Amino acid sequence: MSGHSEHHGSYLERKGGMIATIWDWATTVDHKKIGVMYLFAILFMFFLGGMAAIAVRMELWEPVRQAADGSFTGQLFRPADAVSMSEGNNFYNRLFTLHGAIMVFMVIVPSIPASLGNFLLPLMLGAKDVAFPRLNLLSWYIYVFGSIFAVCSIILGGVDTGWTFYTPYSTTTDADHIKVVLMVLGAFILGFSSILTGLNFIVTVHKLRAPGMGWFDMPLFIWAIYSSAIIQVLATPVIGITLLLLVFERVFRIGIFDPALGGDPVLYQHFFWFYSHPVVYVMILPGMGVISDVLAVQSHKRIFGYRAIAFSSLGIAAVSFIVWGHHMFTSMSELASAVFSALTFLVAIPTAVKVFNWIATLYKGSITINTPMLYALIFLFLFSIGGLTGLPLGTLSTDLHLHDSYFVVAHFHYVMMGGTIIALMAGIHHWWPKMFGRMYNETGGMIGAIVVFIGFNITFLTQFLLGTQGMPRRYASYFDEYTSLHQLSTIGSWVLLAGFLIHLFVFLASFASGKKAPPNPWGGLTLEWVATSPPIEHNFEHEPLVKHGPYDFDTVVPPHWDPKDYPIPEAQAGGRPAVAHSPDRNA
Amino acid sequence: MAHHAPAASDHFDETDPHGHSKHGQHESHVIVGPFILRTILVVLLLFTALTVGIAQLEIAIQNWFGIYLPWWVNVVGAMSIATIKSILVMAYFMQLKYDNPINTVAMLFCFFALGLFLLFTGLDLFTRDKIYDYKAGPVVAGGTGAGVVSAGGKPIVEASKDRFLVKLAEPDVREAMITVNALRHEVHELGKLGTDAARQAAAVISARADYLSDLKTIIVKQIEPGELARSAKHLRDRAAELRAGAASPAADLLEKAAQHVAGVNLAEAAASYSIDATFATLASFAHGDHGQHAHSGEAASTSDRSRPRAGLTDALEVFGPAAAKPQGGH
Amino acid sequence: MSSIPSQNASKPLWARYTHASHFRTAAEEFDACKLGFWLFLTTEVLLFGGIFCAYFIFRTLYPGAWKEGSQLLDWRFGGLNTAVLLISSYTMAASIYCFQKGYTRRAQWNLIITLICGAAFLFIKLAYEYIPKWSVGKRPGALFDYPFAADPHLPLWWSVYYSGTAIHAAHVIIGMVLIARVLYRSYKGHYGPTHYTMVEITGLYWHLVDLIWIFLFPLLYLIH
Amino acid sequence: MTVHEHTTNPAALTLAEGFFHRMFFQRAPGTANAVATDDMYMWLWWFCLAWFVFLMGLLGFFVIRYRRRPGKIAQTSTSHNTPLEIAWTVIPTLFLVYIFFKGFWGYMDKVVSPGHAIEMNITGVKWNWSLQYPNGAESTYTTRLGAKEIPVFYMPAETPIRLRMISQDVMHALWVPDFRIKQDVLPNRYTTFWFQANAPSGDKVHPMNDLEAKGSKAPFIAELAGVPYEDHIIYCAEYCGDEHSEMAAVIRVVSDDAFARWLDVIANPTDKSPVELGEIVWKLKCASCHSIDGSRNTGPTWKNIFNTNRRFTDGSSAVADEEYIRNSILYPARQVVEGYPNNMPLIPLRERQLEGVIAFIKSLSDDPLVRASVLAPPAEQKKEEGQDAPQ
Repeated sequence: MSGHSEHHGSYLERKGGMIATIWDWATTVDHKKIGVMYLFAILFMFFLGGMAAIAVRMELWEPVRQAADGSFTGQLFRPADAVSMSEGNNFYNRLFTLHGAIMVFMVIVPSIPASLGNFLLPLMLGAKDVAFPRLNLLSWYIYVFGSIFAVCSIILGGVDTGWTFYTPYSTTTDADHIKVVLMVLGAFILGFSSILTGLNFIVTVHKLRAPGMGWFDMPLFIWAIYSSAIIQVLATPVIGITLLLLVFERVFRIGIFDPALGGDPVLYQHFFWFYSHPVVYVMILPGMGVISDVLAVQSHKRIFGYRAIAFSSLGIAAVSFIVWGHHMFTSMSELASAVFSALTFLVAIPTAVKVFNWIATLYKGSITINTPMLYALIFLFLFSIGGLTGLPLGTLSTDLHLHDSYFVVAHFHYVMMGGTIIALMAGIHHWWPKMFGRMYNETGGMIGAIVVFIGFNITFLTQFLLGTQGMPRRYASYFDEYTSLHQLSTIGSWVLLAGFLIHLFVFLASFASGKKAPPNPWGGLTLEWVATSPPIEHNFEHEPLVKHGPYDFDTVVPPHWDPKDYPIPEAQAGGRPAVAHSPDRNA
Repeated sequence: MAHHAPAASDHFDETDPHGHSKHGQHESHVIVGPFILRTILVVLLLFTALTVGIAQLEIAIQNWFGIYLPWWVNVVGAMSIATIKSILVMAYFMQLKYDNPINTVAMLFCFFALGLFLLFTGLDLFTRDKIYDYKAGPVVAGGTGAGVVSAGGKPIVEASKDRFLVKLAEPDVREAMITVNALRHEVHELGKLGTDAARQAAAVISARADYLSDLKTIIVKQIEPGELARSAKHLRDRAAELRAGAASPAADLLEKAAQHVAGVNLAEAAASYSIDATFATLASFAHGDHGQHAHSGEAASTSDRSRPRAGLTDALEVFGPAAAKPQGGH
Repeated sequence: MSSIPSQNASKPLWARYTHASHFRTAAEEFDACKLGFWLFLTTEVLLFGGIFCAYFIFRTLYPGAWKEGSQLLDWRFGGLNTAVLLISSYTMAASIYCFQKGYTRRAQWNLIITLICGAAFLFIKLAYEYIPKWSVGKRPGALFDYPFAADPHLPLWWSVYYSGTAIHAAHVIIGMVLIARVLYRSYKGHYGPTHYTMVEITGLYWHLVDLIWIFLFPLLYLIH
Repeated sequence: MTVHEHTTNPAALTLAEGFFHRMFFQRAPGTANAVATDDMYMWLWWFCLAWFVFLMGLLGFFVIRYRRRPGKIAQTSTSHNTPLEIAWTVIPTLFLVYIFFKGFWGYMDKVVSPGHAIEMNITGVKWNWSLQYPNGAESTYTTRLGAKEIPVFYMPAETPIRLRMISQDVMHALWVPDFRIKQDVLPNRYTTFWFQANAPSGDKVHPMNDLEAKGSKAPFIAELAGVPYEDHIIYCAEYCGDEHSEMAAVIRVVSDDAFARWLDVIANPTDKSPVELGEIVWKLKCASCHSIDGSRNTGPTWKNIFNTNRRFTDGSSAVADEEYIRNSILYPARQVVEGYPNNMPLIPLRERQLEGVIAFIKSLSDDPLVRASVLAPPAEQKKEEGQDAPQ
């Protein structure tokens, strides 16, 4: 191993002119650049999906019903030539499908692992790159390719199947095949991106940990990414075959899922949820990892119950494979429903353990309130609601009422958005200085976070009530009695949008005129804070040597910090290494 | 046994400058020798023969002794042999035995996940009848056919039978079948002559008969309008060739065959070769009348192992042996 | 990798190979590649898991159709294909052995035989199974048009048969492309006793194709 | 069957319970099982609320108490505490076991009907529900939802009813929010849905029909006049396409003996002309896709199509005569009219209903001769507005 790198510039340094720079980024195998490209692609897709969500909420502003004279009012996005109710509804149906498919396949599944994970995993492990850098670039291009498929389907008019593509509706709707097939193939291709990323991460964690880093010296973010990568590898191929069979079904009508040909539509649901339930944990586990790291660093406190959190990540990953049936309590056999309900409750245990540990971590800490920490606290608040409202959904007798209602919609938005997206926001702010070498405006960030928090709760708390009161999901029109709650929810969606626009502005301002970031602005102990901000091309000048745990705040002074400014507790300091190993400082 | 990396090192000593300094590279490499590989191949082939043998044996004892083994004997037997074979492939061909154990762990996790998938999916689908038995079975066996254009609202198997019966009733299909039967008769006559020319002529007619009687010609594509004329011309040409070679009896028969194909004397041919019986048999098979008693109610039951295909083959033999050829693929 | 010492220029490519710079040693790289590929193989197994699951469910629900369906297949072609794939698996493994020992020529011949076996498998599948069956109407789902079916669920059997074997055949084709690539690169001198990672990876893929067939064969042809 | 004996007297609820119950459910539960479900839900609500307040209180307290202050540093504390961690793993587990069993028992009550339940058949089709009573009669009553007529299913109170459900095309789900239960309706096999509705508690009384006011003979309506009733809405809860949100129906609970009397009458409907019958069939089964006023919908309009030339997607064409209409209903996928999707479900109609539909389509023709062929008989046979259920 030669051990030298040609130059020591930051990875963001431009290589020649515009064309050369674009070519450099397009062909890069640097995990940091790939991570950043993912981040921007995902944020763009988040914007698209978010716009669809805003449109969905606008559409639901009024309880559109066709009036007795055949005309109908209030349907905002009705095509100009639509003459019937069903054409107007069809537009709404394509809209929510668009929102769901984009948000699930193109935003939330890749969000944290592909962007933050790609950027941070080798840095945190003290490695130069992921195990297979070219494969990493390939998965990025597969992601782009799959997204293009899906976007093509949208341009051609969109699909109205819902993101779940339930048969036989998805195989019989929409007389020309191409749109559904394109969307399904897009999801199929995106699955490969997910598989390859997960596989890359597992191998990296196994093979490329820095010397001295045992399994229990890894940051909890790595544990979470590792657990979710296992799910990605084991569950995604099943959606692959499911979607492939769906395409066969659609094109050749092979009939495995089609009751008209002797197949079984509920079998499709099993196939689909065998992937799509575990993937919920692909979405949330990395978010939990981000929160573990942010909470510990921002409260300068050793995390409580490191091993419990690490093992609960693995536990959630394991249990996630045997609870998919709770999406089908209304279509399964009674015995299977009972078994799946019991297993579903199992998943609550490791999740609860994590929440308890996080709260215990704050105890006796020194808690900095800044944007990432605020987002972490918001995560705890929203995720707790999301988790607790899972109880009535997992309970069989109440689920029969709440299933496929707005209660479910609210529940999974609290988990997926209140969990994953909020954690992504926490992570972006936490590692923003590391990624781009610039600080952002803290006040602006905090205001944005608070607006998002308020908007989110207005939007989705109302939907719990809509659900229990009997409002089914995926309805283009509804009874008057739900109008006020729907309108409140729509107003909330605007507040939510405003919050994200504030963040957009803060980020742009940071690029334009942000202060230069120090290597370790928050005082973290993990290895990414050893590197410069932004890191150099091969991450570290010298291969780091790990001598302490990731959260030993009470015995170790964080790298790049002056020990004078950071006294460590007397009781623990005696005889222990007082300075983190930081090769570039020691060298 | 196959761990002879150090021995291998002196082979490439001169080509690898790091041969001694970087032994670490070869520690994880394992060389599995040809003897082991060949042994495994032979064992695998033997197991393949064994699994086929067991399946055939089971059918044989059913046919000869009327002994019906429970269904799981067949399944468990075949699957355990397949499992053993796959373990051998993974352990030796894929070198899992010598590899980093983490690879084995990955594979075990995968099989575990697959097991969960099958188990819990089955848990639902096989227990639908636990409370109300009518929840278990399909409403229309074979599917409702709703929305399937070709089925017109019928189960797809029923629709296919309907189409076949309609097709059987079509005049040109009927004509082709009569022709084929007549041709078979000519082949039989030619066989009696015993000359080389007759054998040659018989081969020509047989080939045409095979072509025309091919089930796919009847079932799948309509007989093209020019097809019979082309066949007749072909036969006439061959007859002319034979006549030039002065083999008139065979040439006469060829000429007669050509007439059959061209549609002359078809009514006579139909009468003499009991073609209506053939139609009746085929139609009854398409209707499933013959299948009925073989599958009466409980096709699933282990006590019912008679093979529906045997009866069908009988029916097609009336029609012509070539007709049975394409189906079953042998 | 970028800077090859000039004194090595006379040596074959495989002897000049150095591992990628983010790995510490070539052994680590080899190990990582293998682990990565085994993980990929798990995804392949689970991909076929969907087909196996459909088989398992429908066989249990409609045993009559499965029995009839398996009788419509000829075990002789299935068995022949099994043997062909097993032999190709052996030649693939033997080729790795030859590369390890430096018998490049023999290794290349083994790869060629493997390719031929793959092609033979596809030929038998296509010429003796797919085409004759398809043309008499033994087709999946709505395309089904075989009038002599006894069990109403027979089209489902053909759906499982065609989707399973077609996806498997697609894997055979991908495997053949990989082998051809390895063969081409071996003529360029890329593989030898100290570096044959790609051969081994390709071999693993090919064995997986074999592995899947080892299960598909009894499931489709023998179990009745 | 173990239906929990609950008292549903709202006065027995505390103020807070009443407030939250109303906030969550708005409408009172319509069956004893629904009462049990509400109890379960409210129990979970208090349980979750307690946990949430406890956790967030702790969180807020820690954030404020241990916020960063100049000169202050984090205090040392243990990295873990095994007894504590075991405790907070085991205690929630015990709660979860309890919740599971409570939910499971409630579920079994909701899905297993008593043996003596009356069985009725429900059919879901894009985008309509239809019901067949045990005596073979079909409910022909509708009510208005916007411009759409949705069916009204009369049901006896305090009698266990088991609905045997099947779909004609894609998956639907039957949800009666007032009964707090839903069940998927599948195309390939039967599912069940059972309930035992409470007696009508409100002061809503079945009105006299306006037909009766006109002095028309409508004995089947008269059977229900003045009878108290309670309406429960049926939704489709499994996404099924364009008019998913319009796929509703009403369960109208009336007293046991009023239902029995009414059922006897509708099993032997008085003679209707084919046109009238056709219009009923249209309202119940066809109106969601086919208009009768010439406007375009999911399917072609019926206005003035009789004896016109129809072009199909395969390029062929045919004249829309009796035979064509008949075949289009019996084999919907065979000939698909150009410009329309091939998604018409197979709607099982009896021979008389088929004739009715054909007659009704003829009556919509502009050609006076065609109209006359079905509307020829004297004036009392002419089309009437009498099929609407009273509002």
